[in-house]
Amino acid sequence: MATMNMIQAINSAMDVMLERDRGTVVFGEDVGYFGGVFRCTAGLQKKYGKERVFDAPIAEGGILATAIGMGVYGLRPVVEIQFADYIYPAFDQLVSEAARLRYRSGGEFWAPITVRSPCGGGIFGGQTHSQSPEAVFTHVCGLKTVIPSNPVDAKGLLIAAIEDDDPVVFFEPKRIYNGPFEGYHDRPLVPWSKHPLGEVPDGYYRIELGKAAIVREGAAVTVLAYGTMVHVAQAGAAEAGVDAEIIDLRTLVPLDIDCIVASVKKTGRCVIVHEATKTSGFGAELMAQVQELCFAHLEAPIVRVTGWDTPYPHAFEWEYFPGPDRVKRALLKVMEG
Amino acid sequence: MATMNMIQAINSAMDVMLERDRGTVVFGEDVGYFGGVFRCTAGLQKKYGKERVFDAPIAEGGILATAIGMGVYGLRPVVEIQFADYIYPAFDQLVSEAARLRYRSGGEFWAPITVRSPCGGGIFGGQTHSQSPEAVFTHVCGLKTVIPSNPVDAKGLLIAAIEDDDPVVFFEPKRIYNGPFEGYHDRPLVPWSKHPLGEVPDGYYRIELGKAAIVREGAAVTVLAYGTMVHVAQAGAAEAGVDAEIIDLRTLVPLDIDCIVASVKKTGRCVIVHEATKTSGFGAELMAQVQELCFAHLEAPIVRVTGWDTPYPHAFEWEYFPGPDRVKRALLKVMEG
Amino acid sequence: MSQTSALRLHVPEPKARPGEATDFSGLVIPAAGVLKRPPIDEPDHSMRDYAFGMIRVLDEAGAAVGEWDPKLTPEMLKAGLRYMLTTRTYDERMMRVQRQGKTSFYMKCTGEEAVAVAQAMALDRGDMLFPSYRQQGLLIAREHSLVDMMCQVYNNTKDRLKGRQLPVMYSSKDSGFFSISGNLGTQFPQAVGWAMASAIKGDTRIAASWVGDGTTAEADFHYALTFATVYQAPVVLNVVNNQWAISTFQGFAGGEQTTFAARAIGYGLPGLRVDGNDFLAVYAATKWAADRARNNLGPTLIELYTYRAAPHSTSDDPSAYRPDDEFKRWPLGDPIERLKQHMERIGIWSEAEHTALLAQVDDDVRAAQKEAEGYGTLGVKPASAASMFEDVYKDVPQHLIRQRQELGV
Amino acid sequence: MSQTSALRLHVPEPKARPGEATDFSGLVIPAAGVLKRPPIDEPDHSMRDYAFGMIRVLDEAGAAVGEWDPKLTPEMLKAGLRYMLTTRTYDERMMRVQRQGKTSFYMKCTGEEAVAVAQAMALDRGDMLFPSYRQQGLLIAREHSLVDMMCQVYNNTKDRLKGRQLPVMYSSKDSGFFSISGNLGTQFPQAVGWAMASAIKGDTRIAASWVGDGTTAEADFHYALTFATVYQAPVVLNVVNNQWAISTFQGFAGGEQTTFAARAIGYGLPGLRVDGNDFLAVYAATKWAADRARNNLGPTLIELYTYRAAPHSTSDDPSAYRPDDEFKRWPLGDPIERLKQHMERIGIWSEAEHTALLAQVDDDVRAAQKEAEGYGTLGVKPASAASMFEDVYKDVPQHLIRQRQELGV
Ligand SMILES: Cc1ncc(C[n+]2csc(CCOP(=O)(O)OP(=O)(O)O)c2C)c(N)n1
Ligand SMILES: Cc1ncc(C[n+]2csc(CCOP(=O)(O)OP(=O)(O)O)c2C)c(N)n1
Ligand SMILES: [Mg+2]
Ligand SMILES: [Mg+2]
Repeated sequence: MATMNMIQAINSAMDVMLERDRGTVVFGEDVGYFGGVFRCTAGLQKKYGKERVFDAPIAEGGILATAIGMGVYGLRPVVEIQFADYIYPAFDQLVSEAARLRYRSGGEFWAPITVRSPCGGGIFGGQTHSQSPEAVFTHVCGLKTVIPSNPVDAKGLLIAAIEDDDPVVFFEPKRIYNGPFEGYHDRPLVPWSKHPLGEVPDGYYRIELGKAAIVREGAAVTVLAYGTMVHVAQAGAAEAGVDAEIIDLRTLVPLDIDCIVASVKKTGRCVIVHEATKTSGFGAELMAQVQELCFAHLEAPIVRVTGWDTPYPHAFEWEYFPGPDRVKRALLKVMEG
Repeated sequence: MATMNMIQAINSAMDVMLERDRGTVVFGEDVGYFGGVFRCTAGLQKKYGKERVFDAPIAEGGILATAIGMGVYGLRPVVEIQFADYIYPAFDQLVSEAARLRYRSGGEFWAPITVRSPCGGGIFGGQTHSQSPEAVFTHVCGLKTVIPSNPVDAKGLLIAAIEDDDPVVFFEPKRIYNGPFEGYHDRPLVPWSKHPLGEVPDGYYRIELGKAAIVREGAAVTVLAYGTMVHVAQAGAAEAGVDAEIIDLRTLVPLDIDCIVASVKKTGRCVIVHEATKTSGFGAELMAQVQELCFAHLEAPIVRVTGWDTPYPHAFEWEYFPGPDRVKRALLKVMEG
Repeated sequence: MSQTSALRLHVPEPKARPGEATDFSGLVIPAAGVLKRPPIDEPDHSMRDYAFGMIRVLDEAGAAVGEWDPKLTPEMLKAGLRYMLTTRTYDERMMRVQRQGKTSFYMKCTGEEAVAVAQAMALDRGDMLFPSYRQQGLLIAREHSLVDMMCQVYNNTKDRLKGRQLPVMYSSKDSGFFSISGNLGTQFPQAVGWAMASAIKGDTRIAASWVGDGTTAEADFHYALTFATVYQAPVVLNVVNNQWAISTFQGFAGGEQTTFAARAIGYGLPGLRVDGNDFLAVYAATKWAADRARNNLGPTLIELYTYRAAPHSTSDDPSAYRPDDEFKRWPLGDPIERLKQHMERIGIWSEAEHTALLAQVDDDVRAAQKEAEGYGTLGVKPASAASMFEDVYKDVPQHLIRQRQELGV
Repeated sequence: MSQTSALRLHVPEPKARPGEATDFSGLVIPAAGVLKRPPIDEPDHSMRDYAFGMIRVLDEAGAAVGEWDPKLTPEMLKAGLRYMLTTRTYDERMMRVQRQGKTSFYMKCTGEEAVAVAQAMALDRGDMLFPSYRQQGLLIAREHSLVDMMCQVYNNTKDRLKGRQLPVMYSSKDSGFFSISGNLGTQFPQAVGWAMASAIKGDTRIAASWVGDGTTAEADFHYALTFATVYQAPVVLNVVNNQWAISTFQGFAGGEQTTFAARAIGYGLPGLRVDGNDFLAVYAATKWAADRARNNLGPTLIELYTYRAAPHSTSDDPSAYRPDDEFKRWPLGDPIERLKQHMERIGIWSEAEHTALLAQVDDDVRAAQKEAEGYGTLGVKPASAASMFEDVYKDVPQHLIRQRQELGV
């Protein structure tokens, strides 16, 4: 057991898998010698050699394509897309190829790749270093989408993703790399070393994909969140003084719908929180499924708290970010309704 | 007034705009000399010259990028992506560039481009000539997304799209190019010439983006559909013998939410139909908005009828296609609930 | 020097349109045998001329001339001829069954048979092939079962792809033939990744991939060449320049200004331009590139200069955009005729043997068809509709189980 | 030839890592003045050598030699020097204000000033520029207001981009400077489209665009070259090879195997490799390419060979991946020093004048900073938060009005 922040936990997951499985390879822009712009791969090239951990040309589509080829060969490539905002050049290879290969080949070929990418705002990254594009991947059958909210999960989920025989998109909310961020940008950041979920086992362990975690039990209202918003939701619930049951989805596809349904049937109310833009965000799908499966139990309309349907403006970062105050207001509204 | 199928109506819209506005240019793969694999641009090169209507390299990303540059210059490019399945290589230019240019330049630069692309299945196209990717575009702020369901709308909406100063993605359900398809693949196709909406004005007219059309008034349940599914919904409602109010959305973003809300408040029930895969499809957003705005009026859970969360398999096309029988069953279920 | 006139857009134009007679006189076809065959470790920068010349072995009289003559055994020549004939016969038959409504779609490679057949023969059986949809000859030269290929075309009960793919989108792990994508070009950089993996593992197998002239404009072409050169991947990258991409001639991919083999120069790779209708030249160039890759000397780009004699697909009518007889007047002729002429000239083949072979190939294809149709044609489903929900993921997730139940299968 | 050993992956390695001394002896730097200056209508195929040589005008002693000497007037040389010095001074000051917390981010172009400044001067004022984030010199050479640039960096009340963009992502329609994207390379084919539009309209204006060495690996680079060659677009496409892309050296973009100018050959374009720290060579090559484009003779690719002396950005620490003193040992020197040396040599400049200019430039930048800071630094918002919902679309749609109301602004 060691104290790790999310960067270290993610690094440790790759370290463990590079050690356990000769087929694991890690590559991407600046991930080799330098160890990644967020340092997630620091030290790995030195430890495992530059044939297994290496830098790549600045071509996200080429990174994905070659990863697919390596996956077909039998390796387990773990690639980094430097920012989620830059995953779009790789979209075709992900959607048309990685996601469809097993299906179209009748099960003969597949690409067990893991695509890691830092997502989300709150670091003054402006409109091209702050995006949360997870929803579009959840629309693509054949892909799995994972977003951890803390170091323990990050490591266990990343190991499970690397071992998974399907392509997994693994988004890392960069705002919580160093500590759980509750949305109070004017307060000092508490590091993960001061948080119980910063206690991370050293060796191998997995957290199964497709399983949500109830981070706070409650009876009054169900809050669905993932990534940074898990922490913001907790702060918002505290501010509202509402006995919220807060669910960290962890995996968006496949979704742990049973956990969600059980909770909403218990509470009768639901708030969904994400940082991504609202229209056709993953909140829409969550809302749809909840109303499909819990209609008779709902006592108030479900409410979404999301990023606005605009790019993420540099100077208005905190007006854009869906912080605890907005969560609080949503909770109070749902409790009234 | 002339009788036109959708191909002719779309052709006519471009013809009208090429005539009216010297800035209109049309290009894409096979659209020049040959007139497009679906013949939507037939005759236009001959009429307007190959500097304004021309073939393009097979590079969807390059087509979009050059169209943006032309738009910045002051032209109004109308580009064709041969199949919606092949729009992904252009995704980055659409999402990161076309959609954000006006915003990031403080309103100084913009790209008034129209991206036409045939979408949807039902023509034995297999998994790479049948996709309906509209949902991912609706998640991208800065883009408008349009899907017509008949020749009159197709022409009027396309003219409005070309004249629009924002980038518009214009999907053409190829299954209804020649006639309204109600989903009975074993019955002969009725051509547009036998349908009132096949009567199309010859010259210039526009149908405003963002306005839905009520194609059938009804009191029992609201059906939200677009493209091919407008016809399938009508057939399904007839089969169910339910007094459905059927709304053809026509534009997904911006959405005519007022029209939807008024209808659902009246009927108290709602079925959403689309051909795209279910999870995070546009049906999720529709369902979310309806439950947000009509919660107290809903008498039964909203039901989605959609494509399955699988690729579109060639031999199982009709098991995949959400046909009138599935709509019927959804309607009956909603009426019960 | 200042502005002299208004700018104008250049829009490429092919040599001829329907009703016109293509003038091929401007086409420079270098004589056979003139290019030297460099050692496989020749540095790319001393090979730039190969991108602009043309490797040709068979001369007009059918003689094999020059250093690139691969000196194949009679057995290999006969096998090559047989595979090419089988490919052409197979194509004709499948085109016909599509016209009969027994399947929805088909694509021929007529006139381009030497490309896939000679290349398959020049590669090792363990090498991995990442083809486009027009290299059915690879499967045939690897003696993949015709019946199995047909079952895919028919989407019938024995279709190993479970009816999911459009006809001709074959896939066979056994035959080292990667699943064909409907999306152009995506396989090109995947092949590079596969080759990189082989190198990472210290294996000996190499990869090969094919795109058309039109497809070179896609991003994936650039990714493939970039990653191939950066990591010196053991891969043979082929551009089949058959002059057309549906209705657009190769000028719309840049072919008006230079050759496709020249692209290699920009990445520091050898680029070989090869007479794609010359079986011996195709074999020799491919073998050279494969040996180079196999010896850790890096990737090669090969442009195979040929002509798409067939329509693009059964959905296409070329008479709308090019002269009908252009193929017949194509200066590089027919690859089958040219190999036959050569074999006759060196005395290992006769008209009688050819007639017999044709008959035998025809029988083989007919027999295969008969067997395949015994397993059904399009509409006779390959599996239950439940299979539609399989293989999206390795294990069927809960939401797909629910959807399957909703469909009631 | 058969397999001799196991395959292995080649992974590029720069000449030196931290703590080592870079050995530049392998770097071939051709002498200044040796290349001829071809007429602007020279066909690309007779210009292939320009992709492998290097256009250089200034020799080691500061003399302008050879046919490429653009013979600029003393006024132009002085203006060039002033713009370069302004750029460097501006960069240093903005870097410092970032360190002071007055903004979030900054990127310098130190060591590369000749590229943007000479190129802006060689182009016409009406030509449209599609830059990357490291061509601030274009704006400065077009005499765009320093205050306006700084207001963008500060995201203050006068920021014309309304606080939406990361610092340095300038945009100015007035200065013919296209909005910088955070996404690498996207502007390259957009510039080609703009140039095509100019040709479609029969206008006289051309476009120019810039990408870094690392960015050449992106799809957009390939799209740009393909569309440029196919339509012979009037555009000047520039690769600023400053040897580094954040922590990866240019070998990871293919620079180990050949030059970036060589890419042009594969598309049938002239590719000019230019000493990017030689103001006169950069000017001359750009003028040649611009004249060519303006006369309907098509596009040109220029590789500007230089060195990124600065860290990638304020978020970067290069000492973690390259020797700290590499820039000082860079064989092509400092573009400012080299132009100064030349001007002194031809007798139009003196140390005293230089000192005075430096002081004046420093005053200008300080004055601009003072004024700009008067409009606020990061945190002093450029507009009300309501502006966040504007310009997503031309007109604010209903759903954004509702969201604005929800935010309560
Ligand atoms: C990404 C993508 N864009 C467009 C298409 C449609 N399409 C199918 S084949 C084809 C032409 C390809 O031409 P070429 O690469 O020369 O290959 P050939 O057909 O000549 O063998 C096009 C445009 C596609 N399948 N995929
Ligand atoms: C599409 C995309 N991928 C990755 C990045 C992250 N990134 C920003 S700058 C940079 C390096 C670019 O290097 P180069 O093109 O050589 O330009 P230079 O910084 O040297 O001027 C990278 C990888 C990005 N901005 N956009
Ligand atoms: Mg072709
Ligand atoms: Mg660089």
